[in-house]
Amino acid sequence: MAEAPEQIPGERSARGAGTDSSMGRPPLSIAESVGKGRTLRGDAWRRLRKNRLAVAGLVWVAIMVLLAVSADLWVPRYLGDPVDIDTTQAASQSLQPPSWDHLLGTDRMSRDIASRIIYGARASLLVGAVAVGIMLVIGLVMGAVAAYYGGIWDSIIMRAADIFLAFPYVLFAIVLVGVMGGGSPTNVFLAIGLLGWPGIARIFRGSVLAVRENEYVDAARAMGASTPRILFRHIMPNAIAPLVVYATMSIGVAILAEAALSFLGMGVQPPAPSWGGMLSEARGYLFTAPWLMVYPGIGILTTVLAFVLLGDGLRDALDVRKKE
Amino acid sequence: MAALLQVEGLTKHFRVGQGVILSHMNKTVKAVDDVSFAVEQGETLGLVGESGCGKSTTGRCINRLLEATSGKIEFEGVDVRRLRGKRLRVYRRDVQFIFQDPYASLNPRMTFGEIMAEPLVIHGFGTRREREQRCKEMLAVVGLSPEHIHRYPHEFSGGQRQRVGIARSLMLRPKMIVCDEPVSALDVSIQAQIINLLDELQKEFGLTYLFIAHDLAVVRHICDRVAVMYLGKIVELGGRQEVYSSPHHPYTESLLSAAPVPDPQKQRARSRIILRGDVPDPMYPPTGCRFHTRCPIARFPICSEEEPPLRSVASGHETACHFAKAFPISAGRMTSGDAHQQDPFGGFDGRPGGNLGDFS
Amino acid sequence: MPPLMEVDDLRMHFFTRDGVVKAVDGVSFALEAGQTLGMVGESGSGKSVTALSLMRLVPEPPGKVVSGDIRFKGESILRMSEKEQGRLRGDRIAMIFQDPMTSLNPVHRIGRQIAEPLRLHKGASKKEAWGAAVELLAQVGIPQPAERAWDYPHEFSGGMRQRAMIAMALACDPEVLIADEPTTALDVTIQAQILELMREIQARTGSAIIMISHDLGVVADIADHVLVMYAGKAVEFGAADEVFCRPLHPYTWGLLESLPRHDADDGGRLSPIKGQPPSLINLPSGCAFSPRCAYATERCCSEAPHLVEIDSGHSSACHFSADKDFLNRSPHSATGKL
Amino acid sequence: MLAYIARRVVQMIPVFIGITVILFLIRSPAIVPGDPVRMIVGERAISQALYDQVVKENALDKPLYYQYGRYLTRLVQGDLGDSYQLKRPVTHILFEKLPNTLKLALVALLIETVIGLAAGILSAVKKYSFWDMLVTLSTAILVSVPVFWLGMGLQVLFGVKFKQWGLPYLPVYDMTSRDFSTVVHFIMPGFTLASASMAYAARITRSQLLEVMGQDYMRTAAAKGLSRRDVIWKHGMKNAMIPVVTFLGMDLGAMVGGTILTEMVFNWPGVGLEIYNAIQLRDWPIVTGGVIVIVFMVMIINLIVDISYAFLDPRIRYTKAVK
Amino acid sequence: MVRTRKPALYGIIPALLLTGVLLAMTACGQEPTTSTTAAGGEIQKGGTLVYQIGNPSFIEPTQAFESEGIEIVQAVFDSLVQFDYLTNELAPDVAASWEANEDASVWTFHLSGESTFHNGRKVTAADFKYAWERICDPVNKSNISYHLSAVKGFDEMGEGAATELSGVKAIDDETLEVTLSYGYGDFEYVVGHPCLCPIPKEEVEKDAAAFALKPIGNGPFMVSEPWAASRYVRVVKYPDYKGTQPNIDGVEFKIFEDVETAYLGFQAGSIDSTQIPPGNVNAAKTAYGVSPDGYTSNPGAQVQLGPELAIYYMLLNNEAEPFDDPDVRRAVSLAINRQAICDIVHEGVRKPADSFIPPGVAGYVPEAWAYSKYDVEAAKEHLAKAGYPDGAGFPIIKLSFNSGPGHEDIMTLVQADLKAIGVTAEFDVSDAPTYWDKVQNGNYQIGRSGWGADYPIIDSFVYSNLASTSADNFANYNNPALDEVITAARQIKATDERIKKYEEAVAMAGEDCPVVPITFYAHSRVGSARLHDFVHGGLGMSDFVSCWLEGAAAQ
Repeated sequence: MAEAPEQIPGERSARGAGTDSSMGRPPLSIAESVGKGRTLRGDAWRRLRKNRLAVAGLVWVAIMVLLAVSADLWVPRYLGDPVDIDTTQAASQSLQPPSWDHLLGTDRMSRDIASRIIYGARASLLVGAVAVGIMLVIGLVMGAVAAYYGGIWDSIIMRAADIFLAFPYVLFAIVLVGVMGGGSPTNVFLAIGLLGWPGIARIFRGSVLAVRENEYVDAARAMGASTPRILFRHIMPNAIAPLVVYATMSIGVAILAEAALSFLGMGVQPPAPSWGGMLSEARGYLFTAPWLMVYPGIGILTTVLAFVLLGDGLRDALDVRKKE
Repeated sequence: MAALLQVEGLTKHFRVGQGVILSHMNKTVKAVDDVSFAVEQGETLGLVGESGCGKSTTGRCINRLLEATSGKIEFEGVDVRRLRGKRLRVYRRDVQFIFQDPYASLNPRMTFGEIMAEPLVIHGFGTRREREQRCKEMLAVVGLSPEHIHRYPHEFSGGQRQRVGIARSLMLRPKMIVCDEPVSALDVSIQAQIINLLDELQKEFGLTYLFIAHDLAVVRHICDRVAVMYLGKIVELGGRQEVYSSPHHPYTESLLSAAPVPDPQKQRARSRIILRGDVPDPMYPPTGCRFHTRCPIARFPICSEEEPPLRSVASGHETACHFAKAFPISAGRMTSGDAHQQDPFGGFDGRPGGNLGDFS
Repeated sequence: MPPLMEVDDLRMHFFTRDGVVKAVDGVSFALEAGQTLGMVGESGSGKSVTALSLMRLVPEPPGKVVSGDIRFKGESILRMSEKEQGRLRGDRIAMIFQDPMTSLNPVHRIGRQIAEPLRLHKGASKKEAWGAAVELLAQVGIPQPAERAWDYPHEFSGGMRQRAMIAMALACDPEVLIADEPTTALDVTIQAQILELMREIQARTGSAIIMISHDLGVVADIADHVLVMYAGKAVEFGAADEVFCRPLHPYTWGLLESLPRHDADDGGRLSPIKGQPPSLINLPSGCAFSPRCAYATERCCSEAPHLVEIDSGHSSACHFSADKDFLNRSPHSATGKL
Repeated sequence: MLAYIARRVVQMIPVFIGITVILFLIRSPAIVPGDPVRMIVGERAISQALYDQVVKENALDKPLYYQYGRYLTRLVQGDLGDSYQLKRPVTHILFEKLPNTLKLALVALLIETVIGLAAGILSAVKKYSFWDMLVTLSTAILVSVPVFWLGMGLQVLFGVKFKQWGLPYLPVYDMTSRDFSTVVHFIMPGFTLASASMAYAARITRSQLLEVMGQDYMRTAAAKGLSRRDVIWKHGMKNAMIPVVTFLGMDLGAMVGGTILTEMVFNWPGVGLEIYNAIQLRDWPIVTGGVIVIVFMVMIINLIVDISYAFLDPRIRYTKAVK
Repeated sequence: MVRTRKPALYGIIPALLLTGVLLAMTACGQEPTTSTTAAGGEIQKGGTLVYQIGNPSFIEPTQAFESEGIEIVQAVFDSLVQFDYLTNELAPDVAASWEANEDASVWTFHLSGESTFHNGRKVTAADFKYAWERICDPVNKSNISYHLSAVKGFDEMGEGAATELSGVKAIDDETLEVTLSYGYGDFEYVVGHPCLCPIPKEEVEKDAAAFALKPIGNGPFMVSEPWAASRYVRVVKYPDYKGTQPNIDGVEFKIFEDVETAYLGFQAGSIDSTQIPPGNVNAAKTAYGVSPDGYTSNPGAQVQLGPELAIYYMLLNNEAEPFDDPDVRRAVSLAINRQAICDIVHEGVRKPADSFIPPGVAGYVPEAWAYSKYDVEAAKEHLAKAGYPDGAGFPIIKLSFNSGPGHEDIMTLVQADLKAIGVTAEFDVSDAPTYWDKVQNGNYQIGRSGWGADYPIIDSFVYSNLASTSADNFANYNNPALDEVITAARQIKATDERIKKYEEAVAMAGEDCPVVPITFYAHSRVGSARLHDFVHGGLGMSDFVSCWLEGAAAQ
């Protein structure tokens, strides 16, 4: 609705813009008035860049995402198909140790492990992202409603969160996937997402409540700002920082959870490659073909570690107390 | 002519949660209890008192940041407490707020320009360019460079931020501004700059201020009339001159006496009243006169039994003390030496003369 | 005989990632037994860091004393071993902090916290120390001290906490009591009680007090000597009456002129110091106050003044403090206050 | 204090009811596909008469709310029903396994506390030193490593390889033997189960201690003349430990529920493994019963933690009791 | 007969544990090896053998239905007859002799009268009647009652209409007469199942719960302490046992949830006999030496890779398109590279199936099913014949199976093979109960199954899987002509004749290719270096009586 803007009130006297005010106060000189305004986000980014571990995490995440996204373009051609097998050749190509032909070796089904790890990264990152997306959507809505409306809504939502938090995470994820009938990635997303929302809701609620105490929120209300404006312009942007950290860490946790479920045979189903599934297959080859166990494990470890380090770095970078 | 702002019997209760699931066990704190005053067009009314006396709550109730429990607030004859929707927004355009903490009152993720333009955006004034123009002008008015429009609050000192806070409150050309301790977070030299700025802006724009502060000197400097609050009540209300030079309420007098002056010679010569004990817990205010537990002259049962009403003691000068007239000011006055003899360390048990006084 | 406490051109710098913060950059004063020294200045002027330096409580790193000396009864504190410093702290020199809310350990009983210095320095038994703590609580005016000693800090009001802090500082009868903004967090009526208490204690024990405050009124009330600080430097030092009534430094003038008064009408307009305090990382060359000084000359911008004794016992760090004409231009002389 | 405990207990009730509702629904035919009668009797062919009898015995013909009421009533009486597969009361089956899980969790808690706290204190006291870096990095790795991978790796290395190399080794295989309760059997599973928690404990200890070290009262303590060591131990530790102890307590609950993977890798006969096997067999009474038992224990542990928290922190202990 | 599919096993490493649960006789081809000591030396007495088993659900005969439980029952109880571990030949046990009437519908067993329970009481015919009725009593919800489904009165009892099996009569203490509902020449084998043993009524009535944890039997070993759930079952030799006394003092059945962990324990030296987890067979062969007969473990020849009497096969839903067309079924069967499956998944231990009947079962004819070979070209031809040249127009089909790495690997290869003839198959994986639900309800296109006989008779394979009246005919194969042949065969009393008739039936079915045989099972076990003459038979049962432990007595 494009309403014609009203005239700015009280435009009584034409005051020279930019010139000295009628009160004859010259603008104050500010020592650091050189250069453009430094945004908080810019500051955070600068602090993040100084944290070597966090940068390493970021780079690793980026590499993994890149590999996962671009996999279809080159992996099957150069490394071998992660799923398809030529059964007449398979026996002779089975369980090859790492070599120039197969950088990380082959599995029992003669498939290239490097290829499967890259496709496994795709599954892991997808599960991580979607599951965290689901928990963010539910958690944000629940948290915002609880914090902003308070009262009975707050009680109901927080009790519900308590109920979900009372369930041990791994156990309940396994039970939930078991009930829903394992084998579908959707169920894995849903289970992890459904179990993760209380954490998000709690943090966001706490964060909103804390931000709401700031006087600039009062200031906006005193100006007559509407509730959505206050929520989206003032509260959300300032309350989101801890969530960014939590969500980053949660991706790591979700990847671990997916790996555990796949390891137990309830996650991503073979022949689709997944890291947990590969480890499950590797169990019998701890001595005869240790590379089966080593590389997918390293894949999980490094990727989750990357998210953890990134989360750590973000926490430090976004911590307002650490400014100055 | 009616006053610009008329407050009558304003009361604000806070519930302090203790209940398990239901809130029926909650306690009530009477933060503001039956407060009445008026603010005339163009004047500055000071609201002064110690922490927890309800002065800020009063300011927030007037601006509808808090909903009053009862009482009447009229602005230009309109009942403010009934305003809803658009009319509330119009009211808020007319009555602006300046906050105490220049760090917390500016959204750290918005530039000065965005912060200042926000009132215009909310009320739908001007085009983007016009708004920017206006922000630049207003930055100049409060003594900052117009180039700062793209800068963020964290790059600036408290004083500079407070200028932006003031500029923001002026964007809509309000009729009245509620200033909630606008200078108490600032250093002396900066405080003086801001006080002068407020002074000048009032003249320039014909503003009316409700000025809330705990610093007696600042209030005396900037206000035309002063209301002294204690435990949610106004205990004395009058012109600046009258209240400061001839206070009628023992609390006002104690307060003035307790605040030292930056002049050693004068300070040595001043008489001192050292009040006993602490301010009682507002959840359990004393009966009768709320000040009687600490009052240097409360010697009569009436003090603990009957609540003194705000009575006129001179033209435009009211006070809420049973003995405001019976005791000349000097009679209630004690030197510090006297205080020691009577009660060496200020009587911390808080039960003077066996009067009750349930505080802890 | 050397003075009780002597600070000689103390410079305490902080070495941070963003640069060197010259928090204290040339502070000198001397303190005799029974004296009260008031230290005033705006936030960031280095008064608290000075006080902490006296106690050797500045975390090092990032802090570092780059030059100067602190002497207690002629003995350099800086050159003492950590153990010796520890013996001094809390015993001979004690300190009270600004925020009584956070300065008391929330999980220990008040009595224990007060008794602790006695146990540490005087080798008192638990029982003796507790008894002494109750005694001390009584001395600082806590009613029913025997019972209240069992309380935790959160059960005390703000004023009572500050009294407890004072009791703690007094436990070992210190010769120097450093009070860092002891009343800033308190209401004015409570402030009056605390100041009264400190005066009382000094009269009784004869210890020296260093009172740090941004409130000129508080300093005027309690101090007999005043040190004015600006940007880490001492700019004026002298007897309280001298500094308040015949200030020598333009910054002191500015401070006094900025201050509204509640005891008299001030003519409607204040004369603030213009501008902002400088960044301690990037101090202006010459006199640190020169950018804000209405009387600054070119010399002020290039040459840093030193604290020089102008009258007996009254020193100032301004190139022109000895200049009578210059002093006549002060607002104090104009309003006839001089 | 009593009121505080009472309030906490009362607050548990709706949560517990919510949990039972979820678990009831999980095992009810409304959610789970399949004929519940078939699950109960197994796959053999049965007559209609027997079928009807099973329906009646299990109130499957009654509405859902009635079934829930029946379920809850029995639950409160300690009856979790009979296992479909093993045809024995679920409580018997679970209580055979529960001690093993608890023992493992307690050992893990011990490992977590000792190593986690020591590492956390070390890295806080020697902030930004090599040790701090080491602790920071190794805790990050520990929270990132999949427990089952860690468990397998430990077994291969310390169990088999060490033995092959003639080094002192740890038993990995005979958890089920008679001497199963000896300490050495607990080391690797305990460490595996504690791995992530240990890292979190170290991190929390570090951040709490650092936070506490920045507090004003620490400066007060130093001003009294206490040495840095005494300041940290006498004044810092108790304050820093309050949240740490809370975490440890909560974590014990989490570990009781998180033993599945560890139990699986180490073939540890605990509740987690039992639940996992039951999921495979769709033996819902064991699954939901096991979850209920674990959740109930977690809640009890959390309650104890809350109460002990109040004992540790005087601010909580008295605030409500003043008037 | 037990469809090899039940419990816990399927979760983790199903294919391996599948090897169990078979009992019966076999057959031809197995030259009984002389079981003297291979590594030389005298038979030594004493010692406790540590034996890996999965976690059993039950260890008492009324309920035991998985291999791990049955193995314990086998050690603790003796049935009417027994099978030789190596030859699978039928031999007397509690029954000294037996005979049947003309159409094999009434059987009379004469007990030797020597067998006693571990509580000292003599075993009588009534104890068998009691035990069998206990199995059939619906109150007990036993999973193994189907063994007795041929007995007269079985249905009445199952429905709750009768409280006893009318067909079972204890004529006197030493004579048991069994009347069947129909002629069943193989019944003498059925009663060799370990779980159809006698049960001492007085012990059960004293404390049924205690009996479940510490069953009291009549076999060579007695349970020495109550079953420690998830940990172990310990048995010691029964001193008053009248049959051959074991050389060892006892067996500790150590319970492992998974074979990997057990194998770690074996490698570390604390287990005497365990399965070999997948992927370790070749290494184990090198390290421990291969048993020449595949069944007997002796030092230096410890790896037992003998075939078992079981088959792994694909189910095709014969009732639904497109598998209602025999040519499509033939194409699928011809397309599968069975050798690759054996080599890759089973490390060459198992053999490609060339018939529906595994070798070792009397009646096995090599290459009886012509389509059970790998011939891509022929497969394509049949596909084209069915109207799908090169798979054109062939719908995308669902390949259903229960989760578990073993099946996944096999199905991955099957999927690849089908792709090679132009058939696209998508995985449809579910947990075991859900999967079997689907299969039972005909709600699938291609599935998988495994079948092992409880007693090594050809009927167990033919009737159950191929007869239209069988509840286990999940392929929904319906061939009335075949049904007639099977019915006729069952009533033939003479063994050789009977088998001939069954061979005829197998050949008939082979032409229709209703299911697709994939592999014949073989076990992969390994014994410790101190273990001598330890036999793990083709029926999945271990002989604890004739083995002995070197140096055990000295310990």
